[in-house]
Amino acid sequence: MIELISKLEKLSLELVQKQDYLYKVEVKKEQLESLLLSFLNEFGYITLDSINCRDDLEEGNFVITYCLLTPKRDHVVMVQTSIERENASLPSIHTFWPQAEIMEREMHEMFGVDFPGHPTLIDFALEYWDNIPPLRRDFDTLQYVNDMNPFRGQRDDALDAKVEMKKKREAKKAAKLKAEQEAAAKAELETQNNPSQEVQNEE
Amino acid sequence: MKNDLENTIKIFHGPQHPGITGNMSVELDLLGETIKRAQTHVGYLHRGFEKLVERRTVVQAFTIVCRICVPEPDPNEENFARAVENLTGLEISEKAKYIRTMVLEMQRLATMFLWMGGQAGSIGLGLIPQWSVCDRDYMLDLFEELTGGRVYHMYAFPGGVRRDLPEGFLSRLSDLLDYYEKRIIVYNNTFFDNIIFKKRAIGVGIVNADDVIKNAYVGQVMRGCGIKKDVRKDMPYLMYDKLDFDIPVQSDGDVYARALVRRDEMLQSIKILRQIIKQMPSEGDILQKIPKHRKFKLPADDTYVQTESARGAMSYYMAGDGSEKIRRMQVRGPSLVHAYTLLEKLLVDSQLSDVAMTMNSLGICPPEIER
Amino acid sequence: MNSIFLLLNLLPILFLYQFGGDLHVSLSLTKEFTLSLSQTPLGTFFAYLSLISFLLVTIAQKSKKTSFSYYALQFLLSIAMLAIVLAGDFITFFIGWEIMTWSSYFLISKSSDIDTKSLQKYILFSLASAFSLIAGMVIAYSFANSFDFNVIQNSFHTMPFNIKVALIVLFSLSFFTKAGVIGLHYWVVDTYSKAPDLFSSILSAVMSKMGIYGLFLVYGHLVGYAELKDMFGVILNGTDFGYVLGWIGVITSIIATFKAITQDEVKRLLAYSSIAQLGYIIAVIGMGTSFGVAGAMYHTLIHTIIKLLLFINVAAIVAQTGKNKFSELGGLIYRTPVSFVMLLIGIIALAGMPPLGGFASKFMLYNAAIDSKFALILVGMLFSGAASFLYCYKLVYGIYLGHPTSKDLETQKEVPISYLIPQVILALLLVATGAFPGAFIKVINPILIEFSLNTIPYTSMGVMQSAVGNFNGLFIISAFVVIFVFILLLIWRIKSKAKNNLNRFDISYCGEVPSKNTQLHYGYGFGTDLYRIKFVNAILKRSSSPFYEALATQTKKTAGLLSRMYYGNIHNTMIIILLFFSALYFIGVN
Amino acid sequence: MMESGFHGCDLDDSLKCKLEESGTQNTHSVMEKAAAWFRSRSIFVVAYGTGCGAIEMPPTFTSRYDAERMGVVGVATPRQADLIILSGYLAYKTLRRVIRTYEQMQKPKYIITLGSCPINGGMYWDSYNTIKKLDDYLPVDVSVVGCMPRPEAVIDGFSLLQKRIKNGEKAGWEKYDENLDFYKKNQKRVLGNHVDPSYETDWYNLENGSEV
Amino acid sequence: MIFQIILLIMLAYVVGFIYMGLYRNITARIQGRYGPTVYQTFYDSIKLFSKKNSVSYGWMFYLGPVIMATGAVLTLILVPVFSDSDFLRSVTTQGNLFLLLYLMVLGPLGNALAVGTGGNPFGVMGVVRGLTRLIGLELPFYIAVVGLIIASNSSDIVHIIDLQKTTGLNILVHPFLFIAAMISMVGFFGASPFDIPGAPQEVYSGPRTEFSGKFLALLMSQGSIFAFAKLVLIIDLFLGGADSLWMLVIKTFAIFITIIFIGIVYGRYKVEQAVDFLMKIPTLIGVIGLVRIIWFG
Repeated sequence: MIELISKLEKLSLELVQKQDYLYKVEVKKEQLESLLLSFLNEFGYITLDSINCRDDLEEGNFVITYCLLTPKRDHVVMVQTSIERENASLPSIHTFWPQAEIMEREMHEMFGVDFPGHPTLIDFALEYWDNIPPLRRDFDTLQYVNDMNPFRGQRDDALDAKVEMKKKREAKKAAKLKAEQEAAAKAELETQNNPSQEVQNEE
Repeated sequence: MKNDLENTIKIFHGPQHPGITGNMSVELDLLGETIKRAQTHVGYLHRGFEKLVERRTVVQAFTIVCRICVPEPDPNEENFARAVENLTGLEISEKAKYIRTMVLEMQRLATMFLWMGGQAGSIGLGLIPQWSVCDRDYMLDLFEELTGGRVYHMYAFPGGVRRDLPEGFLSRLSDLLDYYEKRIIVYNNTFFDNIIFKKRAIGVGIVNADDVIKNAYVGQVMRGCGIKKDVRKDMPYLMYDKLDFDIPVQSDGDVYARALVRRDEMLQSIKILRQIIKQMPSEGDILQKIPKHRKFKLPADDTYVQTESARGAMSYYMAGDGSEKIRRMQVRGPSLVHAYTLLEKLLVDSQLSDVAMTMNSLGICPPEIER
Repeated sequence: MNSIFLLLNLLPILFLYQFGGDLHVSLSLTKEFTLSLSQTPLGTFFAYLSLISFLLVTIAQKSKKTSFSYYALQFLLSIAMLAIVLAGDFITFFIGWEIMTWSSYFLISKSSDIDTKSLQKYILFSLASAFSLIAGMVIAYSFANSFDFNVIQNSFHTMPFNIKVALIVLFSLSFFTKAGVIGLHYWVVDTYSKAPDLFSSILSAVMSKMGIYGLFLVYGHLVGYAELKDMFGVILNGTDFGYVLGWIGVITSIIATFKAITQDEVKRLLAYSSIAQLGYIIAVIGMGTSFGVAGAMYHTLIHTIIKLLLFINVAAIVAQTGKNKFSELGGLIYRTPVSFVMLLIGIIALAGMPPLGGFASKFMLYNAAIDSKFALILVGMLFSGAASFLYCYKLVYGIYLGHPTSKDLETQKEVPISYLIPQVILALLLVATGAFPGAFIKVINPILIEFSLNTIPYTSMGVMQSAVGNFNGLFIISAFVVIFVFILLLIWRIKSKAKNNLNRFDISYCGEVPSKNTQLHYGYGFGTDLYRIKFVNAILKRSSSPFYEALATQTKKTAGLLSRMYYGNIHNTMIIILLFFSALYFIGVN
Repeated sequence: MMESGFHGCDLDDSLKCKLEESGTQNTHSVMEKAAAWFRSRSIFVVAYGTGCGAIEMPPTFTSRYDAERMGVVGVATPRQADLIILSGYLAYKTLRRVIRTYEQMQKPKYIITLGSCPINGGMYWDSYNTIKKLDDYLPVDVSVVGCMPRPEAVIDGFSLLQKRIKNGEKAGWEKYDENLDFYKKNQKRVLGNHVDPSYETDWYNLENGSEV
Repeated sequence: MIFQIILLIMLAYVVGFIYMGLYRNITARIQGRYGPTVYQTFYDSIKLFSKKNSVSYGWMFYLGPVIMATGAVLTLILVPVFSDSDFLRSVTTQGNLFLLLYLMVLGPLGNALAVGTGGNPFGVMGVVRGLTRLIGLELPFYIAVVGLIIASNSSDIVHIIDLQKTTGLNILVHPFLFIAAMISMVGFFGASPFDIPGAPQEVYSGPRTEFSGKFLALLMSQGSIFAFAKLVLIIDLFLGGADSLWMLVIKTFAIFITIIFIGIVYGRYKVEQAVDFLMKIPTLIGVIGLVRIIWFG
């Protein structure tokens, strides 16, 4: 691990330990491909476990995370980069890791990230999708759903949940109040009766 | 003059097909019954979990993450809970850890029984599914007792588990394990040693050990090739570093090797469960002190957690943004690479009869591919 | 033109019908050479068989544009065959044989897709066959001092044993080549598949039968089955000779059957099937029992009918669509329904299914094997029959069933009527032989007497009698029809409404929907699975072509001077060869 | 257990009325009654696990709960089947295949849905890729609620369906035939113009033609 | 005679369906569940007959199942059911064992035409699998039948039955042939490990993929009739036939239950493995029996 830190320092990159088995290094987009290649060829991180994408709408960029493993598989290194949201594009790494093909295909579909040189940027999970990519955060799923799928109408004897909850709460409150009152009354009664009891006891 | 490849016929293996695992399809180009090209199609189960999770708080999301993979929900719950714990810095008690480990191992056993049914059913051995699905049901009964749900448990809550163990649960679990040990001998005779299963499975779907490491194949695919790796040993979580168990491996890398690995893993799971029953602390909080109204605030940070599911390592990437909502949660199940990179490669030049068997032995679960 | 040659083809039939019976004509050229025709029951049977086949093929040729020379050659061929089967001596026989070879050679060369290699193959094997025949003739002459069949027959038993064997082997080789026994079948497939489509039917149905006629002539007539038995001894209930021949036939049949299944070209499949069916005949022809001869005769008849029917059918489809591969055809059933039904009848008979005539002949063959107790040979024959279901189904599926593989197949029309007429006649013949299997026994019995064998008991037209059980063809076919109609009516009456005009793409396809471009026709892949079966793979992997190609290269290498002939003009080569052997012949004679 | 009584359609009032009328008996003759009895005793289920509910299908059909004793048995292809179990939410991609499968089944045919999702969207009510009300697109005979419904509940659903078949109540496929326009309109609304195949039914072509 | 034939068909129909029901029931019991009633297959077939629709791809598709049923019924009436009575003797003597061998394949081939007309690639794959399997399946059966024919010097089944009264049952006299024939029979009944053509996990339903409603019902009915005919054929050939209804039921059931027990514990071979197996072990056993008959018999 120390080796890796020193190697990364030469590239003026910092390796941060996040958890026991989790390390993270942030890198600029331009450096990404060469860094991934050196992870693969020099540092021995030959397994690409996953490519994750996060949409930071507020900052206006996508955060892409490549999770890499050594053959020992005893820790994960996340290589993180951020790219512009507009016309997002990344170099395709499917030639180095065949499994990246499907991960990139998914990212293309879900976020609209383009991968020049990728052979099969076809449909992954969706079919005939013509809206903005669904996992972008500016895609409003509620709006879309309401447009496509109306809610089921109520039954005639259906009750409004809010009103019922309110009623229930009030009833509860009333019951509580009543119980309190009763308790108070009882207490009063008891206090009234107590003397007699005491009296009786005394007797 | 047309050549062999141009004269193939095209058929779909799924989604409406008895030989498919779940709701997915494989598009096959066949010459005779020899597959010349295979292409996986998913998306029949796509619900957009990652979008749904973004619109929910941690507690709301907790109820739906288990639905990401239907046959084995618990690794998902575990991953989710651990990711939230990592982000918020929650520490859970030892008893909760033991219970979670126990639930994970119980789930592993249940999934293995279901897999055994599927694997035997894929070669037309109708007896085994009838038995093994029934045997799995006894485990589901215990789950029901423990969590209230047969299939979806919603049990491993961030910060611990949702409920304490019922009285006498561990002894009932112990009884069931006795029963399972007896049953596994029966399955060994009828299924794993079945001459026809051997004939069909040996030498089919051979995975190259060199590809395994680079292409991130996990689980029994990896261990069937003789690579002794397991998240439970390599990056131990919960109580696994305190438990004594082996990682079973086989060297052939074919369907039969993977089946044997699974059988041995079942025995290992029973071994682990027995240790847990012995070591389970009687005292301890099952749920750590968590924020009021369970309003978890996730910091603007990200994390990556891995759990060994019954089919291989399952990873979650989770990021918060300082609010109650989850900024991003990405699921990377073992099936994604298996169903695409591996399956499309394995099926080429194999026969139509091998498709169902190969898919079953890879442990492909479509809902976790597309979420 | 067609009608002229139709009449011309009718003439020999009428002639035979009018003057036939006991025809004996001889024309003495010199003291030694006499050309003679002498009619035997065997010859009469083959004469009618070939002449009627020619007539039917000529009918089918009406709608196909055919040149005068083609017709003339075909007529010449028919006359040559007539000469062969009516020949009373080897000279006439050989002349007929040569005319047959050459006229068929020129007919094959008229095909558009013939290549020189196939032509060379054909003529070389034909010539080899002829040389072997000549050698046999010469040896026989040197002992009998005559070419006359009867003289040779009478003097045969006086010959030394090794000469007898040599004669039998030489003649057998010659006729095996014509019939296409495995190992000598190298020319058959290419020639059958590349010859003009209608002429393939003649090649398969009639010309290969000349080989069978030759075998009958030698085994039954010249040598005699009794002599064969004396010469080679007895195994089980049959002769050693028959046992060897039986295995040759069965192996031929099994290998050719499996080869047929894996073919993509329709006519190649039929060619292999032809070899396989002739294998059956050869398997029983040497048994020397009445059932052996009867089975061989019966199968000769049925195979001629079937192969004429199938080849004419295929020729019509090829002419109509211009396609001749299973991977390019398909889905024609509702476009050409009559052709489909005809082919269906053909393959039912080819598979040997009751209630058509195919079963009757198969039954005879099996009886022959049972009669001689050749159990394993019988099992082999049955096994080959079971495997032949696959190519029968491939034939009908690849052309008529399944999905059309291209757009123009969807708009095809029914084939011209002139193709259908002979097919209908032949199909009716198949039905008739199925219903009245016993009728043919009457034709066979005179031949059996000619071979001095026991006759087969004849009870009635409908019943096929044999030593180990009999079957009533008339009963079977009528029971079949009655039950069929009964069940059909029952189903018809059930009110479950059948949607008849369902779209061809409306199939259960796992929830997906096939598009017009989705390839769904299984024609090409059909039978490729057989390669994975070890036993079948061992058969299919082997081929005789490497042997013959190696032989050819060796010949080219060693015979430096002679090899030039193979490269040069084929006709010159042939003339040289012919001259060379005629010279040899005259040397031999003198 | 919940019978399908909802037909809340926001689209066409005239169609809505027709839908609500259905549900009456329509067997009269003895033969039909006998046929209905046999139909109820033998139900072939097409093998199609459309959603998570499929995980409870193996227990239902295997030895612990054994649906075969009621005559319910699985078959491979829609042609042979009487019943399709839609086990859970339906993604649009699946809905296309389910409609296709349903149309390939032979009448009489029935639909059982499992779980809450086909009724109102369930947990995935705000998912962009699943439908909410299945009965807008296909006629549902019996809905079994729960997430997942237990095998006992599924078997209860079978027995309810058997009862309804035996009584000769008007089944979903008859509604589908009568209100084809309604269903096709809804299908077209969510699936767009990509409803395969064009040769099976002419609605799409007709409407496309009129739109252009 | 017509009356007798109809009686026989009805008997075969009922017994066949009850056997098929028993097959499912016994299988279920072994699998540890209650299973359907014995009449379940009967219910299924009536239900399918009463379907309101059934698809058809044209007349050949319509005729295919009819040809198949015809083949089954024709097989049935040509197999002597009772050994001593005159029941249908006059009919069964019209055929012989060779005819039956071919008639048994006639039906499936007729149906294959219908499958091809439907054009479903799964169906055609199923047919090709079936025909390929047939190559292997027929071989041991042929050997057994040929052995019996040669041993009893007749291809007449009635004669073979009668002969067993003097020489003893063929199962004892020719045990090798019986084993070979029995292994084939497992395949003819579509039991594992030879249930390759209709393997649902592989070819979707095989030849039956497109059949629905009354066509499927007809196929099921003929299947049960055919199953009965095959059972009767086996007991005729090897168990000396049956002289009463009870003997018929007992003997056929004995064969039937053997087939069930073999089928239930095995998975499914691939087609090439099945043919390889059938060409090795059962064929070898059969050849031993055959050689025994020819050379030492």
